[in-house]
Amino acid sequence: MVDVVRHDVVIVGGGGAGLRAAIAVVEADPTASVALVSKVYPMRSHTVSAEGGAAAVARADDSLEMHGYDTVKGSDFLGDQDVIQYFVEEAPKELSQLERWGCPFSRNEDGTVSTRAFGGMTTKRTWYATDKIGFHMLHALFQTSMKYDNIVRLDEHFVTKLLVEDGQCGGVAALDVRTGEMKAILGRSVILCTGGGGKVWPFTTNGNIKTGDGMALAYREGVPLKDMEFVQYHPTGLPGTGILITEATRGEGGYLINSEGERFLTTRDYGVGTKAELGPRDMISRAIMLEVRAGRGIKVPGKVGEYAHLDLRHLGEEIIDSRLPFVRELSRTYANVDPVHEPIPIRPVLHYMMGGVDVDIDGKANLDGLYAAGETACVSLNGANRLGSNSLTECLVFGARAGQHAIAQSKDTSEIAESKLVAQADAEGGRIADLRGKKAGSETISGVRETLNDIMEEGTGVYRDQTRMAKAVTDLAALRARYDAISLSDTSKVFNTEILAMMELRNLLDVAETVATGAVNRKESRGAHACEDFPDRDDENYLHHSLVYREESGTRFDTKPVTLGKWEPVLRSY
Amino acid sequence: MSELRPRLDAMRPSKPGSTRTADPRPPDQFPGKGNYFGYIAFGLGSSVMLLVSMNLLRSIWALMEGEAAFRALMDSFGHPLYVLFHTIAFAWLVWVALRFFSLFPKTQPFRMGPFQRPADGVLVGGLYAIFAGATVVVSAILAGAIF
Amino acid sequence: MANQQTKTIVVTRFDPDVDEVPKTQEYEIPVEADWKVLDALNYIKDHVDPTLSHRWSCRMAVCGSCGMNVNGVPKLTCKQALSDYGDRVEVQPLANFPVVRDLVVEVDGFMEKFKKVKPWIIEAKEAAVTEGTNRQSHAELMDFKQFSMCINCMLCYSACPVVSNEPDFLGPAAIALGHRYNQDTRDHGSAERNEIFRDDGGVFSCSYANECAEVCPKSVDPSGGIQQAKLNNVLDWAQGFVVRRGEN
Amino acid sequence: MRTLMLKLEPIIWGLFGGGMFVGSLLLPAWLLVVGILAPAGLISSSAVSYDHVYALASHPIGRLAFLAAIALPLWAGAHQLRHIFLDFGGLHRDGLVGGIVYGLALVGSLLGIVAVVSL
Ligand SMILES: Cc1cc2nc3c(=O)[nH]c(=O)nc-3n(C[C@H](O)[C@H](O)[C@H](O)COP(=O)(O)OP(=O)(O)OC[C@H]3O[C@@H](n4cnc5c(N)ncnc54)[C@H](O)[C@@H]3O)c2cc1C
Ligand code: SF4
Ligand code: F3S
Ligand code: FES
Repeated sequence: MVDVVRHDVVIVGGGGAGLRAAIAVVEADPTASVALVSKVYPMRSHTVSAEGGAAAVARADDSLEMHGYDTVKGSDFLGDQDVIQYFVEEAPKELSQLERWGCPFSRNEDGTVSTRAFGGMTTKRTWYATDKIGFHMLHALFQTSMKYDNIVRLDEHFVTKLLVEDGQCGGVAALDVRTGEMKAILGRSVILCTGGGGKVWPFTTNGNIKTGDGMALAYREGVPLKDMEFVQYHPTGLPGTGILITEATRGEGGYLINSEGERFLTTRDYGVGTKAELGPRDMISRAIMLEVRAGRGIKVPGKVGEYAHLDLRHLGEEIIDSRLPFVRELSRTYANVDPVHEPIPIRPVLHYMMGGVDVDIDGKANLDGLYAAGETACVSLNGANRLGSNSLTECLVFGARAGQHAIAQSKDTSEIAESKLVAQADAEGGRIADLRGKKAGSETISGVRETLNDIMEEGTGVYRDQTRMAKAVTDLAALRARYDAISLSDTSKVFNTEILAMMELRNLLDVAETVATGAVNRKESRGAHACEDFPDRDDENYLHHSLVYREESGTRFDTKPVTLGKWEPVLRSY
Repeated sequence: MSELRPRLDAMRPSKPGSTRTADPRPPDQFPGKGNYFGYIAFGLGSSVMLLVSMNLLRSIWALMEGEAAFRALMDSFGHPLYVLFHTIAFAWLVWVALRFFSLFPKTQPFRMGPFQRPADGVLVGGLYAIFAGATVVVSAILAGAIF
Repeated sequence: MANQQTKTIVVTRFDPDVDEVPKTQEYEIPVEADWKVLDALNYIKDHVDPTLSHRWSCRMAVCGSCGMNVNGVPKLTCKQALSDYGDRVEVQPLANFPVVRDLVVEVDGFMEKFKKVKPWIIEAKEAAVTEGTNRQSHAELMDFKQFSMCINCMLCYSACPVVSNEPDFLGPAAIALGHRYNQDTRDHGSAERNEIFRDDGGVFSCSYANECAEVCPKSVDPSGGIQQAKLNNVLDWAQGFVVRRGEN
Repeated sequence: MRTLMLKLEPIIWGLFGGGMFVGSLLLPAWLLVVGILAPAGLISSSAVSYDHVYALASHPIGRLAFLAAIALPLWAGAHQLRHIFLDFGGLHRDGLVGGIVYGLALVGSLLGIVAVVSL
């Protein structure tokens, strides 16, 4: 029989969203007990890698209205305006709270928090801590969470299944990585904060743990995923590794140049207008791809392909060291380039998933007892394209709100038959035990993963077209058969990472399927979804969210209206 | 160097972990390799300091007992073994001093009152200068050149 | 490939279900010029031996998962270039930690020490969020910024000779973290923390071996922080003679 | 013993720090003149004569300097010795080792005081 633990709220994920939610629960109800389940120690979560900053109105020359409109416009009018309104109002409070919890923000002369310019934002509203905001935010939250004894951490526990009975989610089944045993972690409500799934693609800024687990968990229980076709390519990743060079480099005044040494965003029309390097990410990524296509990419022999240059030399050593020290460290270590003296090679790499578990403004999913927040959720703040530095704030704002609502709701749910939930976890434990060292066919995990990456790079890249997207859908279906033919070799129970990789790969396949399905069903170009055969936005037919459901027979596609408000859709140009 | 093995409970959680673990190894290069060597030599250097101070105490004690005792002690310092010891001790202590100075700046707060901590190089340079100055002046005084 | 090179990676293996004590296993693999040590491990895991267990995630030297001893020295394997070594490279789990499996070490002991220093802002009085942010000058920020850069990779614990011999020693990263909060103008908990610092296994257990600073991949300089904390404790203690603690 | 040592750590560490400073600034000169140059006959023999050294040591500043040069390095040495013992696995006898080395430093310091006072 599996071990059973009981808490009021179960939070899956110890990144920015998960930690914020956990603190929100115990602050709303100091007697509540929270299980914080994470497949890695919370400070290893990928929030740690965020560099640039977090957005909230702070300056006198800024307003909530402006932040709101920038976000709406950035989303290509696919963001829900009620959500955006709430977001911009809460953002300054949440970041102030973070400051009070000790986050070492960079400061102005007068001791107030300093802000910097970011892509698609009309004024300086991105709060930063040199170029390591995610690291400082995560550590500040994690350390603050230690203050509360009723936040019970279950570190290195891998959630493999949501426990759902009678249409209500009552906990999760999690594999204790250390012992290889399954646990039933029961709670009146569950909040998924498992981050994005960048590992679906080959070149990504995302770390190894970003495998879209929460999305897949919800999807497999019949909860729809929303707007999955919208994935953000960050214009400036290092070729090869995909390691991110933050947008703050451009916020501080860096240039993008092509092989002819030309600042192409100012000399050619890519729709970013006078914003130049500070245009939104989708447009700049496309501009770089077009430069490369036009033969103005910088070529090197070997696997890296063509790229553009990010030039920071004119900023000088002092600015680089005081504002962008991590960028210098990363460029030196991973690209052998010192940005003080040489331009940094960069290419668009996959960065962020705008889509995710379909939730309402309270973070509630379409299944009783289930909530989601952070990158794994789609509360429709980001629409078709996220503005850089909005997502960390999103983790705080909606992490807190999901936490508050989850604990409030957990008081008036009906009791679910515990034995049924435990039985499910037990069955799940059996399934995993059978998987250990299972011999099936001649496939390997890495082989299937590489094919998956290739399919998605080809079908859902910066530029897409109907044929390639449709091919991705069929290829993915075929790949499932290969997944079933994977043979495993590790028979140990203790810290069996092969089993984890196997389950993560399944999640990646599920997520990929929803991305490709969403993509073929959107015959227009909007935000990050750039269809070459439908180059224009089509508000008449496609001003709606996409939903993808998993059903017995396969995937089912559906749509949902966008919540508009005071801003009517207009042509998006800068 | 009898007990090189570390205590086997290094970094053990208060409750034993849920699965059996292998015992921790001591730091792989301790004590002879890499920077550890300098650390150990520095530590032993202080013991040299301790011996030298005890000799200094003997000298003052002899001074207190009178001229004959003092002379006898000074004469014994002329023994080749003593000279060897004093030469080694001198070299060792100079090295200890230099290492001590280079490790000193970062032990100080970044700000002292309204002042910013000087750059490490400046502090270390200053300490070297004081060291050289003190050694020269004290030697000169002892040798009767000044006082 | 023309300039394809091979190296032998000697990896510590330990499976508690089978092995009494850790053993080593050698893998001869093709390597590329720009590889980090972690790339070699991942190559082994993906293409040679999927039973190898090691932790990693960000591969950009910021999550702190991938610390191991490489040729005897604690390193972040995702940051350490493989080309810095010869044809044989030995990868072991971090020293001074119990080994869970292969290259995976026990982290919970560290987490306990980490929590002991109360690594959160202790406010004199709780202020409402509506009061906005605190003010803090750049100079005040710099008083602790360096010590807030720790990624909890535990390399310093693997290097410190005191950690091996004093099980209660809080250790470099935890003390540097406590000192970080003591130095933060927003915090008012230094009296509480200094009491912990003066206790058994606190700051005075450190003998300034300085190896923690040598191996730290993020230039946190825990050893400097610890000595500063000692100094603060001496002052705090001396003050305690004059004014018995309580006010402040 | 160990509990007492823990209580006194701040003072001991202060003495240790002072000892490192005094030891590095004063002892090398003493070694150089008295231990090397004088026996080698490189300086005039009157320099380390009873009268000269007595004159130096009995001057108020001299008394203080000699006391510092005797007592503080003793504490520095004692402290480091104790830590070396700890580094090689001596936690279980830390109280004993500490008692001996610090006891030594204490006795030495007291004798030093007696010496400089009664000069
Ligand atoms: C390189 C990079 C730079 C970025 N820079 C910025 C920026 O400057 N500004 C900005 O606003 N945004 C930025 N972002 C985006 C932002 O960092 C992320 O969207 C955000 O951190 C996501 O946080 P999260 O809490 O949702 O997820 P994560 O931080 O990814 O946390 C996920 C958590 O879920 C856990 N988990 C996952 N699966 C499971 C499972 N199956 N079982 C148990 N636990 C599980 C993980 O262990 C982890 O704790 C950046 C992103 C990247 C990759
Ligand atoms: S102080 Fe440095 S070595 Fe130690 S855990 Fe922190 S980052 Fe790692
Ligand atoms: S290595 Fe250890 S002894 Fe102190 S200076 Fe660092 S903690
Ligand atoms: S993998 Fe994150 S620090 Fe190395």
